[in-house]
Amino acid sequence: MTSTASSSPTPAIATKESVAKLFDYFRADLDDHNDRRERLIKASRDVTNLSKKTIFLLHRIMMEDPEANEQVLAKRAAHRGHEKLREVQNIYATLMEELEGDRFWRYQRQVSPGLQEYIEALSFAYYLEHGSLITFDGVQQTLLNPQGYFPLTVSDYLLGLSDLTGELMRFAISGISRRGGQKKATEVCAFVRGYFERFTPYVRDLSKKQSVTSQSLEKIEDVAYAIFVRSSEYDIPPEMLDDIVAQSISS
Amino acid sequence: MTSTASSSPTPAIATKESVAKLFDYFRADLDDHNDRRERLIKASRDVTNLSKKTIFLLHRIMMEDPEANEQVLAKRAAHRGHEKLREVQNIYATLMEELEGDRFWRYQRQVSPGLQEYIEALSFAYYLEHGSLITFDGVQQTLLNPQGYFPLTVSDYLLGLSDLTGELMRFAISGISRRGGQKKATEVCAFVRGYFERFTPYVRDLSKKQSVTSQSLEKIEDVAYAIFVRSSEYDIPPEMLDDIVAQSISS
Amino acid sequence: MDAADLYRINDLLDNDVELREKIKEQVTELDKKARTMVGLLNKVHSTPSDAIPALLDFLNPVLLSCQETIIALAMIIPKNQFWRWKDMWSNSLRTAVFAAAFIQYLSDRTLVSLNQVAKILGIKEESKDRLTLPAEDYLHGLISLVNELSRLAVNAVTLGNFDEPIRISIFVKDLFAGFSMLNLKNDTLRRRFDSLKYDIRKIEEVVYDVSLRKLSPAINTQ
Amino acid sequence: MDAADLYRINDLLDNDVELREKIKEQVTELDKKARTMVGLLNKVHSTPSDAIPALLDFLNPVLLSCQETIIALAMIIPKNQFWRWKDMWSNSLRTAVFAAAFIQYLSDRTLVSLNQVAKILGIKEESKDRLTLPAEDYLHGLISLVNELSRLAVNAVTLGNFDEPIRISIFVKDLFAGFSMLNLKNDTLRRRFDSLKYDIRKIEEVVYDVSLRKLSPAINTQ
Amino acid sequence: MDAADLYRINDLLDNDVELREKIKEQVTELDKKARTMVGLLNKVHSTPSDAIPALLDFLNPVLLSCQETIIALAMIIPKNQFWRWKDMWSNSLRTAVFAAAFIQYLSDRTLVSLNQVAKILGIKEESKDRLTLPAEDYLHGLISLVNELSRLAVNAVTLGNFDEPIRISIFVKDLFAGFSMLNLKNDTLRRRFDSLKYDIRKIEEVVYDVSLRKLSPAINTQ
Amino acid sequence: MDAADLYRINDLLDNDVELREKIKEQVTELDKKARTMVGLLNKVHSTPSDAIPALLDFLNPVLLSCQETIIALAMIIPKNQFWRWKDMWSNSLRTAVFAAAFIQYLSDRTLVSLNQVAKILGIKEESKDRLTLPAEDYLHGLISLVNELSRLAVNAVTLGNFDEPIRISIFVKDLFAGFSMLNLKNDTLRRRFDSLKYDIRKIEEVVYDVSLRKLSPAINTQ
Amino acid sequence: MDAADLYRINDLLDNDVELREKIKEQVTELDKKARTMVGLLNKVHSTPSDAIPALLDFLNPVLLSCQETIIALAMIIPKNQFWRWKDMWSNSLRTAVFAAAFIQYLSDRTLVSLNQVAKILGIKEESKDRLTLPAEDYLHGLISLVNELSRLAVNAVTLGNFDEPIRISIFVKDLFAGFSMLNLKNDTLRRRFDSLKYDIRKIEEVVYDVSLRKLSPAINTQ
Amino acid sequence: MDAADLYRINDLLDNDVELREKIKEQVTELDKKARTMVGLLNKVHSTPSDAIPALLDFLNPVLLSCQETIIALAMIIPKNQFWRWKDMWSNSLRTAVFAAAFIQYLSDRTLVSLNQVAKILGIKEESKDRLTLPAEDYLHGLISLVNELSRLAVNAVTLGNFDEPIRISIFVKDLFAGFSMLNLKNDTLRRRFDSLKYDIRKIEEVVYDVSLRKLSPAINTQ
Ligand SMILES: [Mn+2]
Ligand SMILES: [Mn+2]
Repeated sequence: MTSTASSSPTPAIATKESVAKLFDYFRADLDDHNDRRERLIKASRDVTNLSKKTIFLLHRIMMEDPEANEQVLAKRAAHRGHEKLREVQNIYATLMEELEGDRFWRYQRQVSPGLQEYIEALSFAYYLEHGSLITFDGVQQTLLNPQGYFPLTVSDYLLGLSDLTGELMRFAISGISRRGGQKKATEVCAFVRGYFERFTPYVRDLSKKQSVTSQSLEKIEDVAYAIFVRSSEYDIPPEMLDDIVAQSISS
Repeated sequence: MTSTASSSPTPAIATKESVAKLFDYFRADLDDHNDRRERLIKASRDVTNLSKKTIFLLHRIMMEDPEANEQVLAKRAAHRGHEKLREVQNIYATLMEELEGDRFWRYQRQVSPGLQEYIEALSFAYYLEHGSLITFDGVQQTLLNPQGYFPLTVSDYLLGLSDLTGELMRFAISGISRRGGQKKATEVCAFVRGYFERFTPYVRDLSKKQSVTSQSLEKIEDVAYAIFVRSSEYDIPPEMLDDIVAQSISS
Repeated sequence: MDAADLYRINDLLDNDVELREKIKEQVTELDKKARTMVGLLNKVHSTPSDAIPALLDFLNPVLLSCQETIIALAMIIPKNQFWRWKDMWSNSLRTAVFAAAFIQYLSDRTLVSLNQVAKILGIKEESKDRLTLPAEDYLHGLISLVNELSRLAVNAVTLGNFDEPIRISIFVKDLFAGFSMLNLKNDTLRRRFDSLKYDIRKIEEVVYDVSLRKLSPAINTQ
Repeated sequence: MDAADLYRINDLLDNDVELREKIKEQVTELDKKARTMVGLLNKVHSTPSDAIPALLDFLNPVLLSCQETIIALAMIIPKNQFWRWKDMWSNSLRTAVFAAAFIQYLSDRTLVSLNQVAKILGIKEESKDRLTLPAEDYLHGLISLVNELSRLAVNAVTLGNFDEPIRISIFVKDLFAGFSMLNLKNDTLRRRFDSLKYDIRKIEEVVYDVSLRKLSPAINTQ
Repeated sequence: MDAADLYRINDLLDNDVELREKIKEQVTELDKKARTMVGLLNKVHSTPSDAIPALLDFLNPVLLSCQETIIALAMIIPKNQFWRWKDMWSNSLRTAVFAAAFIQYLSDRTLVSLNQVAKILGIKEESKDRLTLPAEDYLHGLISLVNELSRLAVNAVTLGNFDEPIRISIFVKDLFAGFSMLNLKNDTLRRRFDSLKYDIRKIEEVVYDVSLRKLSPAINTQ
Repeated sequence: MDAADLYRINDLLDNDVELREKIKEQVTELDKKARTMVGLLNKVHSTPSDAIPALLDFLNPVLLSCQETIIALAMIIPKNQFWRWKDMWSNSLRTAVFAAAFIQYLSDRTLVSLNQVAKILGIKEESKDRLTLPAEDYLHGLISLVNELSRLAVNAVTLGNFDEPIRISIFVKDLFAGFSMLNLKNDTLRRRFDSLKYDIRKIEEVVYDVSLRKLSPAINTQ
Repeated sequence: MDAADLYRINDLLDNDVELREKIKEQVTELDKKARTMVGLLNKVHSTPSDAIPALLDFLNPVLLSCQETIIALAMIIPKNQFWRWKDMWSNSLRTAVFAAAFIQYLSDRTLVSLNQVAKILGIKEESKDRLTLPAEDYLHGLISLVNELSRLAVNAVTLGNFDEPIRISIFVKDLFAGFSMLNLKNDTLRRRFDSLKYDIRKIEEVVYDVSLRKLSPAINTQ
Repeated sequence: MDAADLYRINDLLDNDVELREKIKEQVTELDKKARTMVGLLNKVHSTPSDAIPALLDFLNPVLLSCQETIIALAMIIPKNQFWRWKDMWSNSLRTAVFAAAFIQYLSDRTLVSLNQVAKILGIKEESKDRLTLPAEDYLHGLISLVNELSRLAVNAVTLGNFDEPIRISIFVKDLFAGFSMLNLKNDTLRRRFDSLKYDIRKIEEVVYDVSLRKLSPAINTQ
C-alpha cells in the first residue's frame, strides 16, 4: 500500500490566539461560578452550624430546672430559639442577590443542606411552642426580607421536617426522667405518628429518610411502652409516682 | 391508666399443625426449585468450560504450522471447533425438559452465561470458516434437537457476539507474526468495525459490554497501524517483507 | 448479518420496550394501592382494639381493588414469560401480600395461606403461565408481617391490651417454626428470615414484661 | 399542617412528576439523534479523506434536526428552572456538542466556539432562562473530541494519510493549552481533562512514528 | 516448554474445580443438619423445663449424625490442604459447635470443652492435616451460646422458671471471665466478644427483675 | 541521585518502619493493662459494697503502672509527631481513661477532670508535642463510664444495695448536663452521647423501682 | 463537670473547623501555582531546545512565588500539628516538587536534591514542627518527573533533537538505580515506582529507533 | 471454662501471632534478595554480551542464597499449613522464579522447568506439606521473563548485538506455544498471558528491523 496522503494541510488551523481568547472568557466565567459556589457552601455551613446549635439550645433549656413548669420552659426555649434563628434569617437575606434568577436552582444543591437544618431547628422550636407542625407558608414567612421571599422548595420543607422526628425522639427520651415526662413522651409519640401516617402514602421523595424517621418513631414507641408497663405494675396514677420518686431521691 | 384489655384471646389461632402443613408444601416446592437451579448452574458451567476450551482450541490451531495455508488452517479449526461444540449441543438437548413452559424464563439467569459463551465460540468458528457473522437463525439452527429448538433470546445472541470482538482482537494480534498476518489483521479490523458501527446506534442493551468492545477495536486498530507504519518505511510490498524476514531467521 | 436480520432483531427489541412500558403502568397502579394500604395499616399501632374493625372496613375495599389491577397485569404478560418480568412488580406484590396477611391476622388471628392470598389478590389458576404468586413472594410478605407484629406487640401494651403480645408471640413462633422447615438458599429471603430473630426477641421481651408483672390473665394459657 | 396544606403540597409534587415525564420524552428524542451522529462519525475512522465530505453530507441534516428537539425542550422548562432539570439531558447535550465540534473539525480543521455550537443546536439567547449551553457541557464535548481525535490520528495513518496526525497534534495542543488556563475544581471535568494527557501522548507517538520515518512532508511546518 | 511439564500443569489447574464441587456437596449437607438443630433448639424457649429432656432426645441423633458428614468431608480434603478450603465450611461448623454446646448446657449445665466438641462432631486427631477444629471456630460457637442464653433467661421467666436466669448468669459470667483472659486479635472474634456485654446486661436485668420481686429462692446463692 | 541524599532518604524511610514497630509494642502493653483493668472492673458488678475497697487495691497498682508505659510511649514518639501516630493508641487510651474515671467514682463518687486523668496516666504537659490527651478521648472515656454505671445501678440492687442507684442517678445527671453544653459534631462522639439517654432511662427505672418498693411496703410484699 | 473544663473543651472542639478553612485557602493558592507551572512545562514538548531558556524565564518567577504561599501556610499550622493536616496539601506539594525538579533538569540536566527543593519552595528547617517536606513527597515528585521525561524523549525526536533521548536515558537510569536501593513499603510510592518500568521501556525504544537509524552521534557515548 | 482448656486455647491463639511475625521476617529477607536480583538483572539491558558472564557471577550467589531463606521459611511453617500462609510470600516467590529463569536463559538460552526451579530455590519434595511451588507461581515467573526479554530484544540492538533478538524470538515463540496449550481460567494469569502478545509483537518488530537492515544494505545507509 503506498501513501495516499491527502491534500496539503489547510493553512488556517484553529490558531493559538483564537483558542486562548475563547478560553479566557471561560476562565472568568468559571472563576466567578466557583467563587460564588464557595461562598454559598460556606454560608450553608454557617447556617447548618447555627441551626445545630439552636437545636442543642432547645434541648438544653427543656432540661434545665427540673421543677419548672413545662409550658413556661417551652415558651422560653422557643423564644430563645427564634432569637438565635434570626441570625440564620439574616444570612439568607444577604444571599438573596447571589441566588437571583436562574441562580437559585443552579446552586440549590449547595443551599439545601443548610436550609433543611434550619427548617429542622425552626420546626422544633415551633413544636415546643405550639405542639403542632409548622406549615410550608409558616416557614416561608420566616424567610421574608426587604428584597422578598428567600426561595423555598417543597422538597427541602419535607426533608427538613423528616429530620425533626429524630430531635423529637431525643426530646422524648431525655424528657422522661422529668416530672410529667411520661405524659410528654406519649404526646410526642402521638404527634410523630400523626405526622408520619399522614405523609407516608403521598410523598415518595422521602423514602431515603423514611427509614430513619420510622426508626425514631419506634424508639419513641418503646419509651411510651416502658412508661406504661412500669406504671401498670403499681396501681397508682403517674403523677403520684413522680412525687414518690422525687421524695425518695431528695431524702 | 388502667388496663383496657380486650376480649379474651380467640381460641382458634393458626395452629401449629396447619402452619406446618402449609410449609411442608413449600418445602417440597422450594427443594425442587433449588435442585433444578443447581443442576442448571452446573450445566451452564460445563457449557462455559467447553466453550472456552473450544475458543482456546481455535486459537491454537490457527497458530500451529506457520507455513500452512491460512484457508486450510481455518477450515480445519472450524471443523474441529464445530465438533467440540457438538458436546455443548448435546447438553442443551438434555436440558430441554428442565426448561419447559414458564421455566425457561425462570432460570434464564442461570442459563445465560453458558449460552453467551457458546455463541462466542460458535461465532468465532463461523467467522474463521466464512469470514462473516453468524445470524440469529444460524445460531438457532445449531440448537435444534428432536424435542425442538432450545430457546434463544436476542439479548444472549447480541451479548455473545459482543464477546467475539475480544477473541478477534487476540486472533489479530497473535496472528501478525505469521506470514500474511498483516493482511489478516487488516481484515479483522474492517470486520469488527463494520459489525460495531452497525450495532451501536440501535442496541441499547449492549452499553455495558460496548466499552470492552471498543477497547478491543482500538487494540486491533493499533495493530493495523503498526503494520502499516513499519511497511511504509521500506518501499517493499508486505509479502516480500515476509520473505526477507523468514530468510533472516532461518539463516 | 444482513439488513433483514438486523431489522428483525430491532423489531424484537422494540416490542420488549413497549411491553415494559405497559407493565410499568399497571405496576405503578398496584404500587399506589399497596402504599395506601400500608398507610392505613400504620394506624393500627394507635388504634384501640375495639376500633380495629372500623379500620378494616376502610382497608378491605382497597385490598379488593388490587384484583382488577392484577388481572389487567396478567393480561399483558405474554404466555410463559412470567419469570421474565416479575422483578418489575415483586416489591409491590410482596407489600400487597403483607397487607392481606396483616388484615387477616387482625380479623381473626389466623394465617392467610398462599392460595387464599392469591385468590384475594386476583391471581388466577387459569392464567398461571402469565402471572402467579411465587412461594418466595408470599414468604417475603409473611416476614414483613412478623416485622410489623413485633412493633404491634409493643404498641398494644401501651394501649392497655396485654393479651395481644401473647397472641402475637404464639402466632409468630408457629410461623417461625414453619420457616425453619425450609431449606432456604443464601439469598435475601434467608437473610430476612435470619433477621427475624430480633423481632422474636423483642416480642419475647414484651411477653416477659407482661408476665413478670402479672398483667395478663392469658399468660397461663400459652 | 392541615388538609389544605397537604393538598397543595401534593399538587406541587404531582406537577413536577408530570413535567419530568414531558422532559424525558424530548430528551429521549435528542438522545436518539445524538446516538445516530455518533454511529455515523464512527465511520470516519475507516473513510479515506476524499470521502469525508460525502459522509458529512449525511451528518449535517441530523445535526440540524437537533434544533427542533432542543427548541421543543426549551419551551417545556419553566422560567429560571434550567439548572433544576439539566442533569436529565446534559449527557445527550454533551454528545451533541461533541458531534458538532467533530463535524466542524472535519470540515475545516477549526474549533467550533461555544456561541457557534449553541446556535447550531438551536439554543437561543432569548430563552436562556429556560435552556442554555453551560461552559461545562461545552468543555465536556471538546474533551470527547480530543478522545476521538487521538483514535483518528492512528487510523488516518493506516489509511495512508500522514498529515492528519500532525494537524491533529497542533489542534489538540492548542486546545489543551486553553484548558490549562482554567481553574477547574475537583470534579469530573478536571478528571477527564487530566486524563487527556494519555490522548496527547498517543498523538505525540503517532507524530513521532511519522516524523522518525520521514513519512510526511508537513512535519517541518509544525 | 516440555510436554510432560505442560501436561502436569494443566492437570493441576483442572483438578481444583472438581474438588470444590465435592466439598460444597458435603458442606451443604452439614449446613442442613446444623440448621435443623438450630430449628429444634429454638423450641427450648417455649418448652417447660420438665419437657427439655424429651426435646434433647430429638436433638442428640441429629448431632451424632454430623460425625458421618464431617468424616466424609475430611476424606475429600487432600492431605495438607485444610487451610486452603476451610472458609467453605467454617460458618456451618461454628453453628454445629454452638448446637453441641447448647445441648450440653441443657443436659447438665456444663461447658463443653474444645476436645469434647471435636470428638462429638467426628473431627479426628489422625486426620488433622485434612480437617481440624480451630480454637477460633470453637470460640465463635461459644459466643453464639451466650447470645442464646440471654434470650433463654428472658423466656424462662415467662415460663415461670425463676431459677434458670440465675444459673445462666453464673454460667455466662464464668465463661466471660475465661474469654477475658484470652489475647484476642482485633478481628471478628474480638468484636463479637466485645458485644457479649449486651447479653450480659440483659441477663443481669432479668436477675434484677426476679430478685427485686423476690421470685426466686436461689437468688442468695449467687 | 547522589549517595548522601540516597543514604539520608533511606534512613528516613527505614526509621518509620522501625518506629511503628516500637510504638506498636508499647501500645500492645498499654492495651493489655487497660484490658486487665476492664476485667477487674467487671467484678464490681458482683462485689458487695464493703468489698469494693479491696478490689480497688488490686486496681490502683495496674492503673499506676500505665504511667510507665505511657511515658515510654511518649519518649518514642518523635517531637511533633503526635498527630501522625495517635490513631494507633486512641482506643487503648480511651479504655484507660474509662478505668481511671470508674476507679475514682468508686473511691469517692467524684468525676475525674481532664487534667487529673492526664496526670494519673502519666501524660505530661512538657511532652505535649509527643503525647497529649485530646478532649475527644477524655469524653469517650466518660461515656463508657456512664454505660457501665447504668449496669452497676441494676446489679447493686441485686446485691441488696439500694442507695447506689440513687447516687449514680445524681452523678450521671450532672455529667449529662455537662455533655449537653458541648457543641458536638455529627460524629462517633455525638452518636455515643445520644445513646447515653438509654443508660439514663435505665438508671431512672431502677431509682423508680427502688423508691416505690422502699416507700410502700404494701407493694414490697406483693 | 466543672465549668472551666467544659468551656475549655468546647473551645477545643470549635477551633478546628476554622483552622481547616484557613489552611484550605492557602492550599488552593498553592495548587493554582503548581497547576500554572504544569501548564507552562507542558509547552516544553513542542519547544525547540534553543527556546527552552526563554520558557524557563517564565517558569522561575512562578516557582519562586510558591515560597510565599508555603511560608504563609506554615504560619497557620499550629505548632506540632504538621502530621494532623498534611494530607490537605500533599498532592499540591508533590506537583510543586515535580515542577522544581523538571525546571532544574531543563536548566542543567542535574537532579535536584531533597534539601535543595525544600529550600526552593520555602520550607524552612526552623518551622519543621509546622511544615516539612517528607521524603515520600519528594520521591513522588521525582516519579512524576520520569513520567514526563519519557514523553519528552518522544517529542524531542519529533523536533529533530536526537541527543535528548540519550541524555534522558542516562539520567533516568541513574535515578532508577537510586530508587532501587530504597526500601519502599508496599504503598502507592512502591506501586508508582514499579510502574516506572513502562517509562524506561519507552525511553529505551526511542533510543533504539534513533540508534537503529544512526541518527545521533552521541549514541556511542552512552 | 476450665483452666487447662483456657491455657491451651490461649497458646493456640498466641502461637499464630508469633508465627506470622516469624514468617514475615523470612519473607522480608526473601523479598530483599529477590529485589536485589531484579536490580542486578536490570543491568543486563546496558551490558554488552561479552560482559554478561561476569554479571551472572554476581547473580548466582544471590540466587543460591535464596535456598537458605526458603529452607528456613519451610521450617517455620507448621506441617500442613502451606495453604494458610502462602499469600504472604507468593509475590516474592514469583520474583525469585523470574530471576532464576532469566539467569538460566542468559547462561544457556534454555527454559528452566518447574522442578529445576524448585530445586534451585531450595523447595524440597519432602517438605511439600510446608512449602511447595504451585504451578501458578511458576507460570507468573515465566510471564515476567517474557516481559523482560522483549525489552532485552530492543536494548540488545542498541548495544549492537543483532543476533540476540532472533534468539529471543525463537525462545519466546516456543514458550508462548506452551502457554497456549494450558486451559487458563479468567484470572490474573490469563490476563497477563493475554498481554504477552504485545511483547511478542515488539520482539517481532525488532526482528523485522534487524532482518531488513542486515539484508538490504541500501536501506542501511539511508
Ligand atoms: Mn438532627
Ligand atoms: Mn472471550
